[in-house]
Amino acid sequence: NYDQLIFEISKPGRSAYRVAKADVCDKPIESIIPAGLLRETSLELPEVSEPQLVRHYTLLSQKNFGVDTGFYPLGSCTMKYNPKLNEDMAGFSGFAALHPQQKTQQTQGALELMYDLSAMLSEIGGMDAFTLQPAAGAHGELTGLMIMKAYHESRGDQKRTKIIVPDSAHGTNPASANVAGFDIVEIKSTRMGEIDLESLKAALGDDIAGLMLTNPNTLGLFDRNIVEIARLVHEAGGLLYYDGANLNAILGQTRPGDMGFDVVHYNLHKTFSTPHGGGGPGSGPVGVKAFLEPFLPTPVVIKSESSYDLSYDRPLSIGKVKSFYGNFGILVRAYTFILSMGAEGLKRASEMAVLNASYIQEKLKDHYQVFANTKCKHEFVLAGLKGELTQCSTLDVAKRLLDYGYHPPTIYFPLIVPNAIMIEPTESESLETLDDFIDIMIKISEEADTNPEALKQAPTTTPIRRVDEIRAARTPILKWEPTPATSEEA
Amino acid sequence: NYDQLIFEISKPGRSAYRVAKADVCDKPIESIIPAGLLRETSLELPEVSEPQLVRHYTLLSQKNFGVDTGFYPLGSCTMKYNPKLNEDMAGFSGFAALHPQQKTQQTQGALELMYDLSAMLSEIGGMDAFTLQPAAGAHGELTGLMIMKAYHESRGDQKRTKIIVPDSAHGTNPASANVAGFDIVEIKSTRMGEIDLESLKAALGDDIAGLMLTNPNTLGLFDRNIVEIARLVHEAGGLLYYDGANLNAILGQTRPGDMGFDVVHYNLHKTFSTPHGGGGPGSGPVGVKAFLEPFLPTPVVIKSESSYDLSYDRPLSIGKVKSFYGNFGILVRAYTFILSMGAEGLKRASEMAVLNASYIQEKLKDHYQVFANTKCKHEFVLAGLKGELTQCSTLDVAKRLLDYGYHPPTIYFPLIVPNAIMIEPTESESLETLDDFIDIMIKISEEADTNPEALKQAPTTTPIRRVDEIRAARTPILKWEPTPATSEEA
Amino acid sequence: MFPYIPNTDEDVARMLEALGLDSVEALFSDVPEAVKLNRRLDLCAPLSETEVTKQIKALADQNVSTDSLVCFLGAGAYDHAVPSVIKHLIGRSEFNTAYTPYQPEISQGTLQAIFEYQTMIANLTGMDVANASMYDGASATAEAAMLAAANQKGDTVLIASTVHPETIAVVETYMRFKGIKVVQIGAKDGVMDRDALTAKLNADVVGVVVQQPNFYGIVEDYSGVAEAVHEAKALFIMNVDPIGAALLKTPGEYGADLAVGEGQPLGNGLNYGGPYLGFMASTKKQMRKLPGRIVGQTVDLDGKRAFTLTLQAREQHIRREKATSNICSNQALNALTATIFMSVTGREGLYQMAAETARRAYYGYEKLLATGHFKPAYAQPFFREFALEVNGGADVDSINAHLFENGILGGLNISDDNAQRILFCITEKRTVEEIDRLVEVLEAYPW
Amino acid sequence: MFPYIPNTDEDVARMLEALGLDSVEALFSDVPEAVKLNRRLDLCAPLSETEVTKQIKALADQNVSTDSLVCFLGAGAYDHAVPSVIKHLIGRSEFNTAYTPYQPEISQGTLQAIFEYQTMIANLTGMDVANASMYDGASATAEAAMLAAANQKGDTVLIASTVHPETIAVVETYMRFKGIKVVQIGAKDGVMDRDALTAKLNADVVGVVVQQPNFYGIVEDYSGVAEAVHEAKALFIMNVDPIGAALLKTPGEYGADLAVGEGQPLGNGLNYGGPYLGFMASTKKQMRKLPGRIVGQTVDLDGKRAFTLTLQAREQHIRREKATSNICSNQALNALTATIFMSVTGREGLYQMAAETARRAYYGYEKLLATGHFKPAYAQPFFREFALEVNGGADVDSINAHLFENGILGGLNISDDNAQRILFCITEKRTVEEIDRLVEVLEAYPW
Repeated sequence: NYDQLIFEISKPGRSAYRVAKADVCDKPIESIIPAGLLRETSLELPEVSEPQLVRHYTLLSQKNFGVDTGFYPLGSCTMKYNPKLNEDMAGFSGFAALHPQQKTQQTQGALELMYDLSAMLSEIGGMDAFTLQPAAGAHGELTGLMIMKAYHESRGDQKRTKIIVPDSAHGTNPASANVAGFDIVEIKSTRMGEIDLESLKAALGDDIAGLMLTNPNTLGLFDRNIVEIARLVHEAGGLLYYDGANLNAILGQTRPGDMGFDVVHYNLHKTFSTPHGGGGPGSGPVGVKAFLEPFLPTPVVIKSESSYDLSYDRPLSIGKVKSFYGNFGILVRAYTFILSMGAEGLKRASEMAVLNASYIQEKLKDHYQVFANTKCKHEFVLAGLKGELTQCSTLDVAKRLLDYGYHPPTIYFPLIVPNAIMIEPTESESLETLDDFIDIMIKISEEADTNPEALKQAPTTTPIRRVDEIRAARTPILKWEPTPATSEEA
Repeated sequence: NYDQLIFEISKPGRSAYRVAKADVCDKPIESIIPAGLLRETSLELPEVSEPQLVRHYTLLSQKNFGVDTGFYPLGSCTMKYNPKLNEDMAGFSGFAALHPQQKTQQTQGALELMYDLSAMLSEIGGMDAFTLQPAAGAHGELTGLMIMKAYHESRGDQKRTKIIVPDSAHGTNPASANVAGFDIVEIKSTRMGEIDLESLKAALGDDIAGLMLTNPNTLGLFDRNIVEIARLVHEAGGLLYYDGANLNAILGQTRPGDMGFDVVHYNLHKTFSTPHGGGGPGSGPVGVKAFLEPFLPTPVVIKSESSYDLSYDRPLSIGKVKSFYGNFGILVRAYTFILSMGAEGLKRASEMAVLNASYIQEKLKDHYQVFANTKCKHEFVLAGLKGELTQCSTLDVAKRLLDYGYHPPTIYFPLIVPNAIMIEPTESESLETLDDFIDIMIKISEEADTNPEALKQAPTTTPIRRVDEIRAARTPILKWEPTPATSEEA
Repeated sequence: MFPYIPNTDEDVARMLEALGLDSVEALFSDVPEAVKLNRRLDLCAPLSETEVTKQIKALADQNVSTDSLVCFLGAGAYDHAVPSVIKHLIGRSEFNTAYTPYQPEISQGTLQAIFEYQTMIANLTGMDVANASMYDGASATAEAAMLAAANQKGDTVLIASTVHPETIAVVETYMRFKGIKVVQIGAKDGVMDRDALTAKLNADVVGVVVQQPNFYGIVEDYSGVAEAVHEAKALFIMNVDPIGAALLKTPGEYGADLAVGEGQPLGNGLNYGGPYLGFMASTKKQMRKLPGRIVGQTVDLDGKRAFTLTLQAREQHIRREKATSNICSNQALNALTATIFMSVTGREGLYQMAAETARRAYYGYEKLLATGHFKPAYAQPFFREFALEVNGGADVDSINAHLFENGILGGLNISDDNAQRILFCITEKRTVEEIDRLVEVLEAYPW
Repeated sequence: MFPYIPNTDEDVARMLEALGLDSVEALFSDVPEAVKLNRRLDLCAPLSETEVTKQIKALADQNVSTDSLVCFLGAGAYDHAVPSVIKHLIGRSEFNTAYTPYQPEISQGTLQAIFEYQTMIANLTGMDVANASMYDGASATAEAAMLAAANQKGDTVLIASTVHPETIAVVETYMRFKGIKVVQIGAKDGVMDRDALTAKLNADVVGVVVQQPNFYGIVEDYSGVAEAVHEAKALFIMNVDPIGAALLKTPGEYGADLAVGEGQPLGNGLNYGGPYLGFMASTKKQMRKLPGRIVGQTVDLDGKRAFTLTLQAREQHIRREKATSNICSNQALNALTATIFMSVTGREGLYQMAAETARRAYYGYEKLLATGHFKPAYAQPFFREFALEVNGGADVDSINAHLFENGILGGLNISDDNAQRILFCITEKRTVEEIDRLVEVLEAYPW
């Protein structure tokens, strides 16, 4: 079990890299850049050879769990399979070596891809236009909320300073609204995680800029009142924002645009299969109805008869939320996925994602606490272990799953469900895997009664055991420092 | 610990691949190819989806040990680091997508690379010409021996039907000589693994086609009588064949050609850093002195003033030993390595390979049986555990190393050393790794006395424990068969 | 069948049976009829790999990338060497198919790599701590300004006009919606006008943003700025180039409170603008105000060293609307790329890369001036980029078109009504032959 | 410092000290002065990655590969689809930086994959068992002939003249040095002349080698051959194409003793001729005579299923000069590639690939004939390749040059003094548009 930091295998004089020195301009650096502008402190970076380095990061990687190594039913994160073809397409040098400041005459293929992808995303969501600039879901939320704010302001409607967010929402929703300069009005959900219509009515008014909603919601349930909700919000002069984190449930079945949403974001790294990369890069395109198009970030890809171009001349635009055009490499991957799946494949993906979740829910509902016993979509939420007096927690269940080789579900979210266990299998998993996971989940629920220590001590088969989180936060060690002993040696 | 075969995760109707059907020619296959020529038995291949497949082979890979995951001191195999740059260069589509039947006007870059590589290999070995066609070391041996035979035959010297091979030689040497149609004369080595000159003299005669030699020999010792040996063999009308398996010891220090060898093969996958691939592909170029050049396999890359070409018009050639031009992709990797290292780097590589081996030998010589206590080159051989009465074997030492995270050395070879442990660290390893390995080797030698069961039960930390080799050979199961139960289910 | 979906028809039938449903459609019976799509999405039919590859390769081939041009273009994205090991290591699927390391027991790979990243970024910038990455350099700068606005008194952010225009634009967007004013500090001879800074620094200012080297490639002297900014109770925010940081006086040495920057040059490909990564480092004092993920060292139950996400009380999933930022997914794989890059180059390699970049840029600069067709736009020291003014007023677009025809990607056109100017970029990847050829081709332009 | 060598000067000093030596040179004091090189090797100085990449890319770019041409060339190497997952999986360094799996405890990955490979090859060819791979199809054929020569009485191998010329050449080389005669069996209308076979089959014959589809792409009918060969106490050796094997009557069905072939089409790139892999499968009877590595299933100490190299008594490192073959390293990574390929396509995918290949080849064949410029060289069923004779005698090299100018890689020139003939190859990768364009460009040739 490898346990060294790259700094700890460093030794002065080693190097994994050779920089060719040109035999021109032998001037000392000080004659090019005045000495007073140069770095004085030493540069503490590791000194290792390439074989050491490759072994180090290879062994580090082996301490990680990924979709390619096992089932990863992390609710709300859509850990579906990441097709290798996506990587190959993004790796074409025509994309990977393209400089963002090149003239558009030299980047027609990239622009066409972005234009086409926008159109596809519009069709999938029932929207009219897309920006591909946001780098992640939360970034998309922020962009969408800015668009909503800019829209109201453009109409002289300055008093709409609040956004309604249900208490079941993803944490990014209220945070994004805050960053976009809104105040947040939190409304209660029903027991099923649906919007409480009375609470909504009470909250609506001429200070409301809009409502943020995830549908299916964070309990995995489709909010059947969506048409009424849209009507109420629109009547009150507000806009509807669709958090696309759960889009994988509805591809080809229903569309946010048709439900009445004015602004949506997608997570390409969830629904459209781009790899999560250990936490990013993602991509969070934002789609809008036609009346909001003037507010999209600049530039916008436009098509003329014979070519594509980038339009910066958009007086109502919110401006830029990121350099250049977005996480382009991720866009190529998502585009590849859509071509590979086609209309039929996307629909099938949602069907199988929902079927897989429904199947697990059905098989586990007698073994765990059920919060809302109803039809689920692509994910569902259990309310922890049965038996009020159990010594074990949802956290223990999660940790015990590690011993059985599974990544745990999302836990303690949504907040409205006590001891929540949020399971999202995606369409990528086989029935055999689902059945095995179900068996293990049932086994763990039994262990909780018969052998609670097995849960409380779990995991024991992983590279490390449970960590001391409190110590980490109380006395933060956020970077490696050479120990005095090491210093002396060096 | 994953333990399924790809066939066992197969289910009818699954597929990881889509073949596009053209909407022309809807004819049934029987109308294109008569039914009598078509396959009748069903094609038993797995049926899996891509996510399952990727997870399967990813998890399988994790049951393997490679140079990138740890120290691999497998004597005689030169398990040095395989630079990633080599892979990138071989991956250029100008090489990877080049068809071997293309006209040479379309393949000038590939031909230039082969021409240059041959010249570099000649310079490194002190030879005059190279063929890059052989696919591996043993294939190179075979090719070289055929060249020797063809040479003698071309001179009407039909009676030279024997090859002298020392008893310390790699097993491929006598085997290759046999396949090339020679009889083998085995001669004894001295205690140091060197050629016994008297035995050699006794064996030499007008029936001897040549001598095969590895220098440094399989004990890792440089045969100091090499000049005399060469003189004796040549005087007797024989040729000298150099087995390049141990070339990594002498780069830039001495050259087979200068020692008097007439034919050599190199293992590009050893000395020149191309990955071993779990057992191949390798590459075994063969170099010859000028008088043997006419016998090289066809085609030969030739250079005219303005271009490169392939010459097939070589009446004395032995013919072809492989389709086309060799393992071209491996040649690109070796070429990359030579450019990256340069003359200085290759010399340094040998120096460090020898220094590393010498250092380990020095540190272990008091803890294990020493066979020939003398200066070693890039590898050395121990003669098993000390203590004549030890309950543990060399095999036990090797297996115990697995528990400590090391790939064992080559064991029980060379045959002339009892309980041989043949250690080759290569230049890729850090002093820290060597020191740790030395500590573990010493610890194991102590455990052999204090806790022999630890060795005899080893390994216990690996995905499987020791296997029943006898059962494997007695009742061979060489392919997967569906169990009756599985059949019924299907 | 779809290659990415394992369920067979038989599997589906079995699962539906377990659910007591008779069709897949029944799974969606809770979707109100009014919003059901009830038609096929108007997208292509499923394509085979061969078809997808042909179609997308055709698009890629329509671009003329730096793979087939000799690149002298920078201005926010830089053609430095990308060591070969990077692709091989970040391609390991244990890294790239994992998500945010919520479960430390099975995520030590990602967590330790981030910890190494944080250390390297802190050391590179001369700051105390760093976070686990931001979306890109521009949004990292905006987040730094947001941090200043949230914690310092006032409603104004000052930003030097010598900062990259894209960065200014992003800062302006973020500030606009948060109700913070953005005021630019003008420039004199290509560098921030110190008098303008002094004039604008007042109690309303929460932060001052500068860039090093600046948009024109100039290495500015920021001595004394931190003191002035701190006197105004504002934060000094430096956006720095990470390759330049190996060579140039660091944010830490200048007394900055926050160091941010675009991490692309640290081994990330050009990728037509992304994915890149933003980095952010700070003094210890600002540590608990940093946005985004942070990894800390701790121990596990057995006392073994371990790494984990920490200080999460700052983050959106705990604090919701009270979070200091809304960032959730960041650019983890790009941060891993940067980590591996800095491990490959190491101390000496990164310094050499920076120094060689400066030397080659200087070589090109002198050669270009020697043609007589250019004069320096500014008389200032530079690192990798330099702005030249075209003598005689030839059109930069036309010059660049001429270069393009000769396989050269020219510099950015930064002309205005007064002069034709071009911003050339030369990294350590440009050989002397390539630089000489640039000059030669320029000589051949019909001046 | 060299990036691939970790020893620092200080390390070297410490190690030399431990050895009691005062210089690195002293390590080589046992090399006689007479053979010391004593000069620098005349090779380049060490180059940086950037330099190496530029230099080698320049060579790669001098080639015009099938990446930029539409390929209708086959004749021993085939442009079938290579599924994208292959590169990603064989790139995993636990696979590609391992060597021969001598230590089964830490090599189950390679061993199990080979076991899967053996199973797939046996199933594909309809044989009982397969080995772990040979160098390529040609040398595998030669090894099969060697096996026959070693175990059957006689001194002659018969080989059909419709076998690939490269394969015949390799077989001839191997046989020549072993003192075995190679006699070709002539052809009639593109297929093996049965009368010639009958005439040449006698007691001296140890084996008969044929190919399916043959060099001209023709699917030959080998019914009854096995019986005749066995009557002569010789072995029937079939060299078969592995894609074709999914569709065509198998060696097993024809009663062959040994099935060999070139595995390149199973997911291996063209690579200018290598690395590819040879496969070899046999009846149970020949099992213990097979050359090369073989993996078998067994159990470990705990009774757990495990895989290991087995039947090693046949091999050179045990048997030395008595071994049945000298093969040691084989083409393991290419065999892994083939294994993954067959797992990706699976039963149905491989059949569809073969069937679609045949359909598209047939489509192209008919279209080409319809131009009026060609006639069939042979009236025989074919699978993927077909030989056409040029009407009016236009020169095939000149036709191919015309195609090349239009971005098309034409078929192999197999003309002789009697006729101009071209061997076209069409795989499932060729689209209808590409085939139509081939025809269109050919129409434009100045006939």
